[in-house]
Amino acid sequence: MASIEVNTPRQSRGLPTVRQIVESAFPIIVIYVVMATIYSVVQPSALSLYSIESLFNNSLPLMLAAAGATFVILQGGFDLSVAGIISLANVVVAVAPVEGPLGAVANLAMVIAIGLLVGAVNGYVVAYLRIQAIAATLATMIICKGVALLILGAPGGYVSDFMAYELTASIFGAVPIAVVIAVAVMVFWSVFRTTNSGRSLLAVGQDENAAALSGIDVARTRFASFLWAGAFYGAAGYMLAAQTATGNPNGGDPFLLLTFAAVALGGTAFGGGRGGVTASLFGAATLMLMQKVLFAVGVSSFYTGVIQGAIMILAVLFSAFVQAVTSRRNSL
Amino acid sequence: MKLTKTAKALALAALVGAGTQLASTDVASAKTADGKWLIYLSLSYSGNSWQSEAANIVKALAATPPFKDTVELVEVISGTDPQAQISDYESMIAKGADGIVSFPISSTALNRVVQRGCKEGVLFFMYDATVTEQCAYNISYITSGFGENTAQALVNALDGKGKIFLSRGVPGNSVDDRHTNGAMHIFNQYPGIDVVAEYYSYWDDRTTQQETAKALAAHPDVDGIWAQAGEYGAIQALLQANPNRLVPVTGENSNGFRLALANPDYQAIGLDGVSAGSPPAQSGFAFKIMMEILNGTREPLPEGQRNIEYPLPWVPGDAVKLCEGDKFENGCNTFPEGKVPSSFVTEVFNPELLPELSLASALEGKPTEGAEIQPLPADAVKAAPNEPGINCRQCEAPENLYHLTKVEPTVQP
Amino acid sequence: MQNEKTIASAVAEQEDNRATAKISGEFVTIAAIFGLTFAMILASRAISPSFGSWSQVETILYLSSFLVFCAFGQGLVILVRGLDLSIASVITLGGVLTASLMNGSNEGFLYLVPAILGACIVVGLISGIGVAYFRVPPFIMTMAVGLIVYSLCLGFTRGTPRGYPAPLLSGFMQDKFLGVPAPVYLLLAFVVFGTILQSYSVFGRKLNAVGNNPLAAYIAGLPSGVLIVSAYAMSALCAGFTGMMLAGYANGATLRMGDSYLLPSIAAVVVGGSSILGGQGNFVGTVGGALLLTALATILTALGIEQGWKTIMEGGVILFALIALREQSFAFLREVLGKRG
Amino acid sequence: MRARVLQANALSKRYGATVALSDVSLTITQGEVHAILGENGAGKSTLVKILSGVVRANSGGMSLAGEPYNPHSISKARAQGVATAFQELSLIPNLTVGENLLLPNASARTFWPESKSSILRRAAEVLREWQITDIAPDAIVEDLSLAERQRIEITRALSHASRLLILDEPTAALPDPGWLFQQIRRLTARGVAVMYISHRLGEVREICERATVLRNGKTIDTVDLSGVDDDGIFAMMVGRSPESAFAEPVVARPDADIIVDVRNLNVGKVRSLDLSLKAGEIVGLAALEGQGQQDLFRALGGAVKPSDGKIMVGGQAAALGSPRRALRAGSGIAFVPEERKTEGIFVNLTAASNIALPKIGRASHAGIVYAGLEKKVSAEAASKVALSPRYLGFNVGSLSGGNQQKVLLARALITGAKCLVLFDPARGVDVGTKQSIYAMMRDYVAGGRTILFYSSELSELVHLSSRCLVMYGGRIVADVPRAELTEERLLAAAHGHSQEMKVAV
Repeated sequence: MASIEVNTPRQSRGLPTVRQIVESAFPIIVIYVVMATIYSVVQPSALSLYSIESLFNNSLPLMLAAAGATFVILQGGFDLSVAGIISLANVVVAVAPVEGPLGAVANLAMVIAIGLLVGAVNGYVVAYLRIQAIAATLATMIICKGVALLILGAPGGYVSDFMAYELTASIFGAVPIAVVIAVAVMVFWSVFRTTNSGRSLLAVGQDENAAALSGIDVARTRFASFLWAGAFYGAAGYMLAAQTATGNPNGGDPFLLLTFAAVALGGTAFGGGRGGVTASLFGAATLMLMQKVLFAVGVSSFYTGVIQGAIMILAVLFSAFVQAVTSRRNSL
Repeated sequence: MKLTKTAKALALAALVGAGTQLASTDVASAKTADGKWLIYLSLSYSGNSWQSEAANIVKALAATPPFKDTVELVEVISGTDPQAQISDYESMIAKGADGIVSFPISSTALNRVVQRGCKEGVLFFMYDATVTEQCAYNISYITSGFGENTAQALVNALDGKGKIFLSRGVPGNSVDDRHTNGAMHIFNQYPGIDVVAEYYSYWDDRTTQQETAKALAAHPDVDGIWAQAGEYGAIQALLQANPNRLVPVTGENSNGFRLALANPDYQAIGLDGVSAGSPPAQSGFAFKIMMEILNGTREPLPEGQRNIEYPLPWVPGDAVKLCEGDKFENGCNTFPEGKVPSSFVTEVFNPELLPELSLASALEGKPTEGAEIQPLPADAVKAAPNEPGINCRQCEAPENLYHLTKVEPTVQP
Repeated sequence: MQNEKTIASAVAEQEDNRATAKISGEFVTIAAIFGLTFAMILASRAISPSFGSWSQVETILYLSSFLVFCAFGQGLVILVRGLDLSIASVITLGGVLTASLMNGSNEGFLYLVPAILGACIVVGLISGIGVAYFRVPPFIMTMAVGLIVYSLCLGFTRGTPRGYPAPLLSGFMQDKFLGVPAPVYLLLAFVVFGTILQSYSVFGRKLNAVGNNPLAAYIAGLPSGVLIVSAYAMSALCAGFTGMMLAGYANGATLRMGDSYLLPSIAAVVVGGSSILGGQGNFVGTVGGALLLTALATILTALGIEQGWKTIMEGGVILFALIALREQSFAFLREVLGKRG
Repeated sequence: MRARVLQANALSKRYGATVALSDVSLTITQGEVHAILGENGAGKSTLVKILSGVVRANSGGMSLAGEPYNPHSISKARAQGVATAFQELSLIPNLTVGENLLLPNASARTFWPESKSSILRRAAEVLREWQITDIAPDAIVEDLSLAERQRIEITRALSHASRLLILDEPTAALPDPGWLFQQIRRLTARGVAVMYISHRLGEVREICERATVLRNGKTIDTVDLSGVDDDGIFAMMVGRSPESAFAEPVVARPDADIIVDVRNLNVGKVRSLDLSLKAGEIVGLAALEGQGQQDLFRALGGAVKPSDGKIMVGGQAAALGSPRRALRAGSGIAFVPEERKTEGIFVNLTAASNIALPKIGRASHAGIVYAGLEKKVSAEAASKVALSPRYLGFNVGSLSGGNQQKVLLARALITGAKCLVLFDPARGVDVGTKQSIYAMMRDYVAGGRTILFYSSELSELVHLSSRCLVMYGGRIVADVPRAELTEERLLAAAHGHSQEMKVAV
């Protein structure tokens, strides 16, 4: 007989295993908390409800975009269309605002439909025609930007008052809606990852071949990941419109690299298989918080970029360090 | 700094000890603890001559007495992401800024935070680019008719007919949109004018050169180029394609362009045109108005009337005059080659509004030796017309929006 | 016995076909890119009578040379399973240093060129070391390094790049030789050099191996780390060279001169048939991709339609090219070729 | 005559210009265990892929229990009762055993996911049904040994196979097929048919009744195994009669130089290990799965850093931090790892480039590699492993597994190292290739060099080794000289028993 490594079924409930902690968003949460602490010490007014509200309102579009991109990156793909879809969703909301709470829902439905449509094109081209994702989504990004320019030639338009004011406010005057949305996305992810679709997503990213031989429909899983991504990008464009109260045909451009930086900061591996949406949300929040911290500590001139770049590298090294330390303990 | 050491210690103690709500006590009230105004200079994109000159002018003024002792100026560069500038505005408001003089990245996205800042008593002075939020002051040349005036000048130079290129700015940008609309308003009146290519040059010399080269591949027989900033690149592309032929070019205020306009060799092979467009001096003007309001020597304008027009510089080829010294003196408006880079935007001075400045101010942000801040002339402030999407939101543009101010049509359609 | 012999030779023949089919597949893809580019240039005659002319081809070759230079480096990094997002900043660095250090004089040209390119290589070394030895994902590492380099350029120039490249350099960019712009000859030389380096040199062979299977390369005793670092260094060198050429072309530097090359450099590599996952690629294909993108941009510039539609067409043509150039689209063709052979 | 379960008629499959399968027909009846025999590249894998729904045949038809059978996907095949345990294991490393067993629908509900405990309960039932007691359903697959993973792979197929079970090299990583055979018998008792693919004729004879032999993508014949001897089968598979697989073993002269000397090595599971390899000997290593043999081989090859110990190569102390250093240490150690695909070959390079890589300098002038020169450089090494020169210009990815292995060995030879460290060099390759590999090994040590090799096949160790070491629990527990080498002796030692113990297989 073979050697017996696992003699008794391990206890799976109770405390999370070291592996679970490492694979979770733990390192990036630590980084986030450290930065938040520094920030609130240097600038105590950061703890006021208004500051928190504005910080999260400002961060939410990037957080949603990063959440969406995570779905694609987890299965081993890449999606540049994020910039195009956000711009497109942003201008659509600003050109066709519908008043009232129901109007806000109608607008949301519109942008999510747009995101799904573009996502479906991406998914079809990448999963079924087997075009390299980075190139295919570059093309769809360019097309989306063109459509956005046709819809709105220059920044302008306006969004409904409900979106502009209610969606950026706080519930019961205590919890910013942006935070509620972010938490809802985390809850959604924690459920989704245990569904068959969620497992398939991670499995395809881990080992495409093995997943296929296990009976997982790889192409459909890929396709679905682009749909999820598109929907989240649409929502990101929607929240961008709510926050800025206008449309901008170039509104999505800054999101292109920042989204992937956020995902990478969260520790999700490019190439797939490891990581998660929660980590990406914190990655995005960290990037936006960094802007605040840099301002607060007075690094704000020509050399801001030096510090930003250094922090990004250090954050990734820190995550790797945590992983190395904990996995060493794990193997003993 | 607004927040003194004691305040910080207190804040820390409150944070650590009680860990409870610390109301934002440090809102804008008056001057900073050491008796200075806390002014932020907020840039979005930095990295071309125009932006750094505009910033340097403000820095030079802030270092000129008496501002030297009454102003604490902090420069913040946010980058091209509106979210970052929003975040930085928020931080400035939280730090208790008295005023923010800024180049806004977006005419619309910043409105909300600007509005909030106004409520906290912060003065917002936007230069060159504008915001549509009515509580902010917009000091800009945009409404002064760059597009239509240069277009008419080009039409005049072409005698009302010919193939032209439009070298535009950034797609989806409201300033580019305004300039182009003005220009097209003129071009459309002349059936003889044929816009054969239209491309975006991102207000950058090198991009203009490449894009113009591409357009020239299709239309080597072009008769004229209407350009926004980056115009010097268009001339280089023309020379590259054919060193023996130039065509009329209108553009903005780079020193290289003005030197080219005055170059007899170039004139001989067909160059003609006018240099107009965005002057970096707007930033200094904005800063001085803001300081006068803060110091109480000038009445704040009522909301809705805070759009101030900066006069459009206008230098046709025959009006180019080289400066001997480091200032615009005796009507000169261009620096000799070698003194400044060709991309240097010459409109950094204004003898009436900004007599304090010299070349060192624009290039390095240094105050001029012996200069003191002079009060603005009484008639300095000229209201700008409403332009929806530029400096107001739901408003009507005047009917004569595109009327010509600098040039008369010499040919009829 | 007779029967067995036929089987054996049949097997041999099958396998021979397999190998030749593979080669012809790559060849067909590359030929198709050039064919598509050529067809597009011919078709553009409908837009303007000056199109389809030699002078248009000249312009496309001239303008594409910048993209070809930096796409070569990008291709090497992609070959070793990386991605270089710092090239925009390094192009700027090369341009800014060229303008400010040469300062419009030919003096010291011969040592300034290596010094400037050396500075760019240092940037690449840093990226490469971060990726190869500290295991920072290439995406983050190169993006962060790009941010840092850009920021340093900004600080170094205080926002205003000064100076001019040496007249030798700007003169070269203006020169014509036998009626053809001198940089076109440089482009041709570079393509030959790049192809040899990537596909036929010892260095290229080792890079291919590392990109193909990093673990196997390690086990086989290749210095993977050194090779990966050198790919990033080459990329930075190429980007710096691009910046230098651009400064010569524009007779000066701007701080955003590299921005418009980042995504196209990746697109050129991928459209050219290389795998973004590394280990497979051919520089001639990349050159085809760069020419395709430049020709497309040239044609769109001259097209009198709204910018929105132009943008949509740009994306549409890229998507079409990707779908048309994928291997499966040639399956039929190859089958025919295979049967004949 | 029992009822037919699977009937395949004239199946053909082409990949581009390559014909992988042409005109293959076979019939499998209820409750039968049917072997598929053939060399590498004979078309077995393609047949498996067609039957399990991974690829579809270009022509030909299949029927399953009388119904037309033409699955588009693994799931469709499973739905019709056909399940496969693949040779390249198809488990997702970072999921639990339970989740893997139940994939693709680990959660039984569509909208709201099933709780983890409920999934584990269902998985535990599956494990219990197929008599796996030593693997916990919530263990993560990547923590399992290769043998354990193989059993999970097989269990998953068992649980889905209601008509036909396909086992592709199921014992490649299983040291003991006892459990597997027991499960196969339980399954066939229910009338399920089993298709069994293995290189190990002994096993095939034990469990199978009939065998279909494939050669060059064609069916040669279906035979009753009791009616043919091994030589007959070999002749059908290879198309010629066999030579003796094992020639006279080599033994080192007692006064031969010591090439590699290892003292007090600690690495991974290896505990204070001493080892010396002399010129002219082939040293075998026997061990059960997971006794530290991987760690030992990887340390010698430089792929992992030892935590402690001293290694002398060719009389010089060597710090083997990396494979590069191992190759350069003293007279050099060349390592051929077990994972051919992930650690060995470069699929996009030609065979010649793969082989010549360590000596690429010799195939180039002034930094430029010449294809002709490269072929010339690699040809000598290729001939030593009997790799046909025809293949040198082919991309390695398009070669069969056996030829890929030859390429790898040729690359190790070309380094000029005086010591080869081979981990299971003949695993999963066909008889012809095995012979070439054995011949190469003998030839190699005859030139005053040395080989350390591990094998999962005891017969290989017995016939090839000059002496054989046995590892257990990270230590070498026996050094069996040539004269005493028997499979029983090795097996006993490998279990940590003294040599008198009887071991039931």
